Parts: sequence; structure tokens; C-alpha cells
Amino acid sequence: MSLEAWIPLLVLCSSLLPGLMIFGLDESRVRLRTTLNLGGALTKLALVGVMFWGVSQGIEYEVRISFLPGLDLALRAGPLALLFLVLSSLLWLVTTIYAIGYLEGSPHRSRFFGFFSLCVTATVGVAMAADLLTFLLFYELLTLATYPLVVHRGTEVARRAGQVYLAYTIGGGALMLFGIVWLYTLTGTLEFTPLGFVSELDPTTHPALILIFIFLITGLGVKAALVPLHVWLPMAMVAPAPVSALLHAVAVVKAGAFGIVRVVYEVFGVEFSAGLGVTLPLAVLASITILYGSLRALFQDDLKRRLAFSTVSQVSYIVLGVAIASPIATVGGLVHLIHQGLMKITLFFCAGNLAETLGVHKVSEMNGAGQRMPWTMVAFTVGAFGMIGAPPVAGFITKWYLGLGALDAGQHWVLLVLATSSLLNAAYFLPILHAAWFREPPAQWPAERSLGRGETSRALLWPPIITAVAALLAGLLASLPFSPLEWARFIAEREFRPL
Amino acid sequence: MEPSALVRELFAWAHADAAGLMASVLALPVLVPLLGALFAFVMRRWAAAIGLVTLLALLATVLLLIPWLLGAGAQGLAVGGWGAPLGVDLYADGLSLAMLLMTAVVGLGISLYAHSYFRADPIREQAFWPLWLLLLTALNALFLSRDLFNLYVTLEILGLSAVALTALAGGAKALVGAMRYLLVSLLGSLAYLLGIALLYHAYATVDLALLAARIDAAPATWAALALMSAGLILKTALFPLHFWLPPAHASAAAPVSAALSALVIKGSYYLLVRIWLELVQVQSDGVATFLGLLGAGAVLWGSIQALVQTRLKLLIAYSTVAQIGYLFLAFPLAAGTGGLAWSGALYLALSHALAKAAMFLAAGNLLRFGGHDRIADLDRVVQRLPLSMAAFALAGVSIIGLPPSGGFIGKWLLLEAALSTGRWGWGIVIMLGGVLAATYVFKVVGFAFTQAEHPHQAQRVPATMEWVAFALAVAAVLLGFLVAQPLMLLEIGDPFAAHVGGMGP
Amino acid sequence: MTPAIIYALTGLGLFVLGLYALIMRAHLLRKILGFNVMGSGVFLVLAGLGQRTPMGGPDPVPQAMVITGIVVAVAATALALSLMLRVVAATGRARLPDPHHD
Amino acid sequence: MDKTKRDLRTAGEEDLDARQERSVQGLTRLVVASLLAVVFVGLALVILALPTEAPGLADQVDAALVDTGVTHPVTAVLLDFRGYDTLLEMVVLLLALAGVWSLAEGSPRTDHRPGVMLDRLTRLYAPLMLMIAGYLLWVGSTAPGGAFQAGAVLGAAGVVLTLTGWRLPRRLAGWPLRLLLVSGVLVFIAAGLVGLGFDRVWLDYPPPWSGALILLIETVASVAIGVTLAALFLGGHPEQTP
Repeated sequence: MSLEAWIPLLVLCSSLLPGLMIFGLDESRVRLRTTLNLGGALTKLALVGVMFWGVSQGIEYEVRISFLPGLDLALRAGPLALLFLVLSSLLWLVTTIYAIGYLEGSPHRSRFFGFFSLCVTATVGVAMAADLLTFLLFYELLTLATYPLVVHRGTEVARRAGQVYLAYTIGGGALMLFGIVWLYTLTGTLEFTPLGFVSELDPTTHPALILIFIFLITGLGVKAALVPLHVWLPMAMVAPAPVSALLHAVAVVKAGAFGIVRVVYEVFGVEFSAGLGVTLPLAVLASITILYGSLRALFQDDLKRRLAFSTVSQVSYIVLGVAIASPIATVGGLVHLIHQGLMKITLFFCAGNLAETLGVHKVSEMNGAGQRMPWTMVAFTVGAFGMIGAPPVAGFITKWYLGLGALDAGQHWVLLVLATSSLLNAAYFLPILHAAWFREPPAQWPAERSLGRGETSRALLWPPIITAVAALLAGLLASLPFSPLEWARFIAEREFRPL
Repeated sequence: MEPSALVRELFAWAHADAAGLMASVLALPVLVPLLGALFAFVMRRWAAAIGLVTLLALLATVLLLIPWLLGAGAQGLAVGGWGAPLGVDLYADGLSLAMLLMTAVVGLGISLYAHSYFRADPIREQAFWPLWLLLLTALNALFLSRDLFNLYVTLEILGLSAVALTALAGGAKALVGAMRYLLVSLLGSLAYLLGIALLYHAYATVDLALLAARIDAAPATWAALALMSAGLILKTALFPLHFWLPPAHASAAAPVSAALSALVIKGSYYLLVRIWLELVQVQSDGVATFLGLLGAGAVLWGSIQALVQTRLKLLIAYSTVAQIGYLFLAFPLAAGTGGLAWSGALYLALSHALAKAAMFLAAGNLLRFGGHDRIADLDRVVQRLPLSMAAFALAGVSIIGLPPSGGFIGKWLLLEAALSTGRWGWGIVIMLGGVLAATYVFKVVGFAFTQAEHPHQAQRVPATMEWVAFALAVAAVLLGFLVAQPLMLLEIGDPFAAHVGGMGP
Repeated sequence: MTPAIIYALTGLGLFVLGLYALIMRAHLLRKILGFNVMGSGVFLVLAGLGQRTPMGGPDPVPQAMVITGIVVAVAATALALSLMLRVVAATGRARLPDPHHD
Repeated sequence: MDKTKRDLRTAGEEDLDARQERSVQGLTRLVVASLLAVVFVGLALVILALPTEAPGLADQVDAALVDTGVTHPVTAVLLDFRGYDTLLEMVVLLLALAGVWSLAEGSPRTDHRPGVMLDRLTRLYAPLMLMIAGYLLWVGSTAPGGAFQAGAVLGAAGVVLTLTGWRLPRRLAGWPLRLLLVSGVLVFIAAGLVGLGFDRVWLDYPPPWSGALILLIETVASVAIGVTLAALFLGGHPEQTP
């Protein structure tokens, strides 16, 4: 095998092997565990960096193992894969640091970090999967690896949340499997190809293709939390904060959204999908999700639940960008994969900090939080403005491109959705910011703890600051080469037939 | 005999080439465990050691058969030198070989487990080994035989040893379960035997190959097939004749439960498949659809029953009822897809053997650890007995059919067979069964995280018992990665090809 | 109606009667006896139909099968009776409880 | 007053339940019986449809009889043509005993001192039965008889002895007895191996030795079968017998 084939495997192993080793570690071996965790995360980041450079030079990294007769398991790192890979490996490093700080002294950390690593392994597998079968394999692995994290606390509420999570994801996985096998019996291949691989099929198969599309999108929509498949996501908030970050920004919902990107562009081909007439319903569904999520978020007092519904809404921007079926909207959708990740993880880190340091879980308890924890709340503010879509934070870029794309495709109603959504975003974030910065802090916080010399421990403080800065930079420097936006453009060019 | 003749004979002996010896190797998978059983029976104190050595020898024997058959194709042995119809023929193709290998591997795992499990109870231990080795003898003899009457005898050894092993646990539940199992098993055998009587008197042979050549669509044929199939279905516990399975499988000792669910029911299923493949070219006719419908019923009913169980071992036993259903979906799906559907079903059978053995062994560990198997009171076993819980969950992955696992491959192949011929209904059953399986598996896993209301005193579980369960579960998952090799093995002798004989249109 | 057919039909009758007892009778001893009657029925079919040779002599193969069958039946009966005694000792009853209520 | 009433009512309800149950059972009976009648009629029609003459394998057995070393066709089928079946059948017997021993905790049979008649008769019968067994064994190669018949008579002798309170001496009740029990199967397997030396497959006896080997197998087998049957009757493991 050539070096190009080894690197994708090494990327997988850089989290898989530490994960497996951590399972075997005794609870007290904190230092070794931390070393394994951070070593794996850094190695992965370095490897992904190498691939990033290589892919920009036109190298494709690929490895295949024969699996079923006529079907291989294949990993390939192309431009689209890299988009997700860079995001997940970067955020994994940050989340690992945060999790080490967050879980300090709590029980069952070996189990936690073991599954944490498996989770990321599955995510990078999802990113690099070169065909639907490999994709499904890692997609299901992701389900399995996140389950123990969701029920980690071992309470009755956690167990219930886990059951709901599984019911949705396994059901979705089953639908996907059904669709994939059906597709395979029609095409004899499952390999992701730019412009898709089904357009040559006989027109008599088109009704079947529409059904397959529905099955696949439903299966993926569960993880991407499309309404009405989003129910599990707010329930899963019982998990520890790093897990929320993982679910919402690094791995799970992203895997769903990324899968939808793959299916629309590289299975069906976006123009062929539009021809089948399946993109418009998808765009409508995404719009409904965007509005519904925002509306629900408005009425949540629990901070994490409010953020969770915000995720429901925000992830659908990606789907919307895909479904508008215009090159410009595609850029907006793809770039939001990164942007939403950076902004949402910032918000969850901050929410975790408030909960850990002050015992604040509710929006109504946040009065004056900015005075007690200024850095945390600065990061939170950046994330919140990004979500609203205020320039110059990254979120603005997304909405700008989505809007342009909608105009380009002649779907003016999307503008209305975007505007309404932005208003709603503002409506549920601005009161928080107002309360945190301009209201008087209470005489006593619900459960204040002293963690380190600053406002909280360093392992908890630095991750949100880093990601907030990244979200800011992604917006400010969007026109530089290798910015998320430029990379998304690079991909979008491949996914549309040259005119 | 004259002395000179004797000398000549002895001389000939010395110079004979070893063709007879070579061919007789095919009988070794029967002889090795049989001799082991006899020795274990006589030398009771050494029973466990003899048993383990026997299992190693058996595994070695089967591994030896693999390259031979891969090179030389399917092999036959006319025991006694007569050949059909007078004598009894043995025959090994890919299908038999896969089942032999499954038995040897799972058997070794169960044996290692049993070695630890019975250590504190020498009386049970001494009773266990001869019965267990005879059970393996019966299975191997069943997988190798081509003679329907000989198969009847092997079925009886299988049934009686399984019953005796079930009763070994003692206690009212196990004894009642064993009693019901015995009656059902005997009834099944007699129905099968009556079928053979009809076949013999219609075609003057009980050899499968000869019958395949002679058989026609006479009333006797259909009556015989109906009787034999009914008997075997009863023994396989296909819905709605599964009533006897859960109490027997759930009340037996852990290694026995594992053997019953993983191996014993596969014996009668294998025989049913053989009879259908050889004697009836399965076309999409009413009978195949009927069997498929029973299978679908088993998948749904068994899964739902598993879901509502409050005891872990009963849950696992009902899961077996459901998984048996999958094996029968191949009957209707084989039409038009031939090898695809059968490979899928057999792949499921193999991975179910590994996974279900792992599950029952893990359940045995939990039972010993907590002294009970109430699912809602598992009490944080996920951190107190992580290896066993991991075994259960990994085995569950294969049972559900999530990738990558043996169960996934089996379901993929079945699903492909269903969808490529546009038979959506069967496909939906396959998917639904998977979702239900996920629900009952993760019901258990979920309670393993939570605290029980009444914490209990935990017993120590020997490391061997934990590792064996884990290893079997890992094997079930690995079976999902090494797909080409098992499929290649199944191809030897082309067991799923449409035969020249048979009654197909 | 040749003797062979009469034997075979009688055998069938025994098979069905035994089956009835095995299914319907609650007492375990009756069930075991039912099994034995069934077995005898099968053996009668097997051996009886073996008399249809042109020469009139019996076909030895089914006879040998019957001998094997009888030994198997004896063995099974012994095990069944032994098990029944244990069931009686453990539950105090010589009948099986409803599988769904134990 | 109230109490009596309640009791009466309860009794009445129970009666009703029982009656209902009986009527349900009656219905079940009817259904099962009619189903079985249908099965009977169906199978009877099948049997009537069989050709009235069928050669079976009788001719082939006759033709091959010269190579077996025995002259009685049933014995030839049992011990030569289908010897493998017979071997497994002896395994079944052994298995039943292993199963019974695993079930029984000690001997379930209580010993009664036999009456004088039984005691005396046993002394007379036991040797006689032994002799009959020997005869059956010997005659098996040429006429009806053979290992199983001989074994059955031996077993009966054992049963009679057991009934009169006779027990195997304790020092023989351990491994020597168990070795005797498995000897039938062991000798069968071993005899089958002889053919390997003559470039024959397992259980294929070389012609000049065939008759002798079969007799050897039969002799050992009939003893093993007899002892097994007697042990099955006794129930518990003799080592644990008080």
C-alpha cells in the first residue's frame, strides 16, 4: 500500500487505538489517559493537516478493503471529506481539553473517554467514507459509540433519553439500510461520485429513486434533527456538557447533515435531484425545521434546551443550502457545516462553564453572569451574534450566501424564511445577553464553586475562547485562501456540471 | 483363515496406500468427540480435562478438513465400504463444513466456560462432560450424514443429550422445561421417522442423493416431506411451535443455554435446509411462502415477546425464537436469487451461533454476579462487570444486524435477495426485526447503567467466564469483516446450486 | 387389502392415537405412554410395508431400522421416566404447568 | 350469614369456571381429534396409493450377503451394511444411561426383601436367561436373533437380579462398570479401524475377518447392552447406591 493509502487508516487509528487502550486503563491513571487523549487528538490533527495540504495539491487519499462480493469498504479523503475532517479533528482536540477539565474527579472517566474516542473515530470514518456502505458502517458505529455517553450519568432520566435516542437513530439507520440495499440492486455500485451515479438509470426507476431518496434522507434526517425527527436531541441534554458539544457540533448532527450533502451531491447529483423534484420538498422541510426550532427555543428557560432547539434550527441551514440546488447556496450550506460547529460548540462550552462554576442552568438565573465570568460571556456573545447572523461573525457569511443562492435559483420565499429566522434568533439570544451584561448579579449563585484562580479553571476557559476566536476569524478572513468559505467554493465547483 | 493368507494380508496392510485412511478422515469429526465422551464417562475425575483436549482435537480436525475440501471439493465417505442404498454415506461440502466449524469454535468457547462454571460442583461437572461431548458428536454426525435414517438416530442423540443437559441445572423450572423439551423432541423425531418410512417404501432408499434422483411428485413424497418438515420445524422451534423453547433455554445452566440456542436448533434447521435443497427445488410456491410467513411471524412475535420480558435469560431465549424466524425467510427468498438468500440465512445462522452463545454466557456471568437476572435490577453492571456487559452489547450488535457484524452481512444478503426481486414485504420484516432487536438489546444495556433500588451482594465471576463470552462476541462482530472467506467456504461443492434431480418444475 | 397394508394402517392408527394422548393427556406417564404407542405405530408402518416384496419374504432393511428404532425408543423412555420422577419430586405433580404461568 | 353467602357464591363461580374450562377442553378435544382423524385419513390414502409390490432392498441385501460373513440378512444390515447406524444406536443407549445418572441422585428404588418364591425362582431363572442370551447371540448370524435380542434378555436377567436385592459389588461399581458399559461402542469403533490397514474405509471389515469381527462386536455389545438396560432400570448411579 502506498503512503496515500496509509494516511486515512492512520487518521482512524489515531483515535481508535487510544480509545481501546483507555478502556483497559484503571480509573486512577489520569496522566496516562490524558496523554493518550491529547496525543491521539494532536496526531489526528497533524495527519489531517497533511491530507489537507495534499488534497489542495490534487492528491486523493484512498484505501479499500474488499468486503461483500462486489462491494468494498473504502475510505477516501477528497475535498468534501476534508471539510468535515478538519472541523471534527480540530474541535475534537478542543473538546478533549474541555472534557478533561470538566470531568476532573468524576467517576467512570476511562469509559467516558474510551467511547469519546470511538465517537470521533466514527465521525472521521463518516467523513472519509467513499461509498454509502462504508458511510452506513461508521454512521451506525457513531450511534453505538454515543449511546454510552448519553446515558453516562446512569440516572433514570439519562436511561430514558438514551432509549429515545436509540429508537430514533436505529430506526433511521434501518430505513437507510433499506434504501441503500435497494439502490444497490438498481445500480450495482454505491461509490460516491461528484454529480452522482444514478442519473443514467432508466426513467422507469425514477419512482423507486424518489422512494430511495426519501428513505435515505429520513435516515439521515434523524441525526440531522429535521422536524419531526428531532425529538431525541433536546432529551439528550441530560448528558455532560462535553457530550452536548460532541452531539451538536463535532459529530452526530453533523454526520447527519454531512450525509445529506453526500446523498444529494454525490449519490443523486444535485441537478438530477432537482429534476426528480425532491429538492423543493427538502427545502420546505428544512425551512419548517428552521422556524420550528427557533420558535421552540424562544420558550425554553433551560439554557441547554434553548441551545438544543437552536441547533435543530441551525443545522437545517446546511440542508437548506443543499436543497436550494444552486451553486451559490451550496457554498452557503457547506460553509455552515464549519460555521455552525464553531459557534455552537462555543455556546455549549459556555453553558457548561456556567453550570459547573456557578450552578446556573436556566436563562432566568443568568442575570449579571457577565460580571462574574466576563471571558466566558464574551465568548458566548460572539457565538450568539454569529447565530443571529450579525457581521462580522461567521454566521453572517452563511446567511448571505444562502440568500444570494435563493435569489439565484429564483426561490424568493427562502429570503422570508431567513429573515424570520434571524429575527427569532435575535429574540431568543439578545435577552440572554442583556440579562448577562446589564442586570445585577444575584447575592448568591445557585451552586458556586471555586475552580482555579480565574473565573473558572483554565481547561474550561480556553476552549470556548479559542472557538469563539475561530468563529470570528472565519467570518473576518472569509476571503483568504483556505478559509472555510474558499474551501466550500472549491467543493461546490466540483458538484455542479460546468455550464 | 489359513496362516499364509493371514501373512499375505498383513503384508498387503503394510504396503497399502492410505486411500481408505484418507477417506475415513471424514468420520473424525464424529469419532473424536465420541471417543472423548466415552473416556470422560469412564474416567470421571478427568472429565473436564478430557473434554477440553477433545474440543481442541476437534477444532484441529475441522481446520484440517478445510484446506482438503477447498482443494479437492466436496468429499464423500461410504461408511463400511458399501455405499448407498445398502450402506450409509457421509458427505461434506461447504455447508457441512461451515456448520462443523461453527460447532467446533462455539463448542470450544462453551467448553472453556463450562470448565470454570462447574468447577465448584464436581457431581454436575462429571455429568456434564459426557453429555456435552455426545451432543457435539450428534451435531457433527448430523452435519455429515447423507442418510435420512442415520440422520434420525443423530437427531435422537442430539435431542436426548440436549434434554439431559437442560435438566442438569436441577430445580423445578429446569426440570419442567426439560420434560416439555423431551416430549416435543420425541414427537418431532417420530413424525420425521414416519416420513422416512413412507419415503423408503416409495423409493427403496433413504439416501438423500439417490432420493433426489428417484423422487417424483407422488402423494407419498408430499406426505413424507410434510411429516419430516413438521417434525423438524417443531425441533427448530419455529413460530408458532416455539412454546417449548423459552422455558427450556432460559432455565438451563449458562453453558447449556448457550449450546442449546447457538447450536442445537441449528441441527434440525440444517437438516430441513438439506432436505429442501436436495429433494425439493424451492420455487416460489405456496409451501416456501408458508415457511417464510411462519418465519416472519417468528421475527415479529419473538421480538415483541423478548421486549416484554423482565428476566434476562427469557429475553435472550425469545430473541432466539425471533432469530430462528430469519433463517426461514430464505425459503421464499431463494426463488430467483438462489445462493444469495441461502448464503444470507446461513451467514445469519453462523453469526447467531457466536452471538447468542456470547449472550447466554454473558447472562450467566450476570446471573452469577448478582444472583438474579431481573433486567430492571441489573444495578450498574456496566462498570462492575464491564467485560461481560461489553460481550452482551457486542453480541447484541450482531443480533440487531448493525454493521460491521456477521448479523449485518446476513441481513444485507437477505435484504438484497428480497429487494432485487421486488419483494418488499420480506424486506420490511427484515428491517422491522432489526429495529425490535435493537429495542430489546438496549433495554438491557440501559438498565446496566442505572442503579437498582435494592443493591445486592455481588459474587465473584471467574475471569475465564468473562473472557470467553467476550471473545465469542468479538468473533461474531469480526465475522462481519471477514466475509469473503466464509462465503468461499460455503461455495465448496456448490450446495445451493439448483440440483439436477428434485421435483422442481 | 394385503396384510402389509393392514399392518401399515394399524400402525397409522396407533400413531394417531398415541399422538392424541401425547397432546391431550395431562399426566406425564400417559404422555410417555402415548409416545410409546406412537413409536410402535411407526415401527409397524416401517416393518409392515416391508412385506410387499415380490417373493413375499420380508425386506431386512426396514426390520433392522425397526430394531434400531426400538432401542432408541427404549432409551428415550428410560430417560423420560427418570425425568418424570424428578419432576414429580420437584413440583409434587406429574403434569406440566402452563408454560406461560411458571 | 354474609359469609356463607359469599362462600356459596365463590363456590358457584368456581363451579362455573370449572365447567367453562371443561367445555373449552371438550371443544379442544373435538378439534384435536378431528384434526388427527384428517391426518389419519390423509396418510391412509397415501399408503393405499403405494404400489402393492415393492422389492425394497431385499434383493440387493441378498446379493451382497456373501461378502458380510454372516448369513442372516437382518444381522448383516444391522452390523455390516448399516453398522454405523447401529454404532450410533448403542451410543443412544449409553447416552440415556448417562442422562439418567445425571438426573438421579442416588438410587430412587427402595429395596424390598423378596419373598421366598421370587428368591428361589431367581436362582433358577438367572442362569437360564444367561444361557438363552448366549443362544440368541450365537444364532443371530444365521437366524433371527443377535446382539440386541441377547442384550435384552441379559438386561432382563439383570432386572430380575436387581429386584431380588442383588447389587454389584462396590469395588466393581465404579470405573470397571463404566468401562463395561462403554465397551460395546469402543470395540465397535476399534473393529471398524481394522479395515483401514487393508486400504478400506472405516467400518469396512476385510472379507476374511468380517464374520469374526462381527461376532466379536456382537458379543461385547450384547453384554454392554444388557448391563446398560439393567442399569437403566436401577436408575441411580450404582456408586451412589446405599
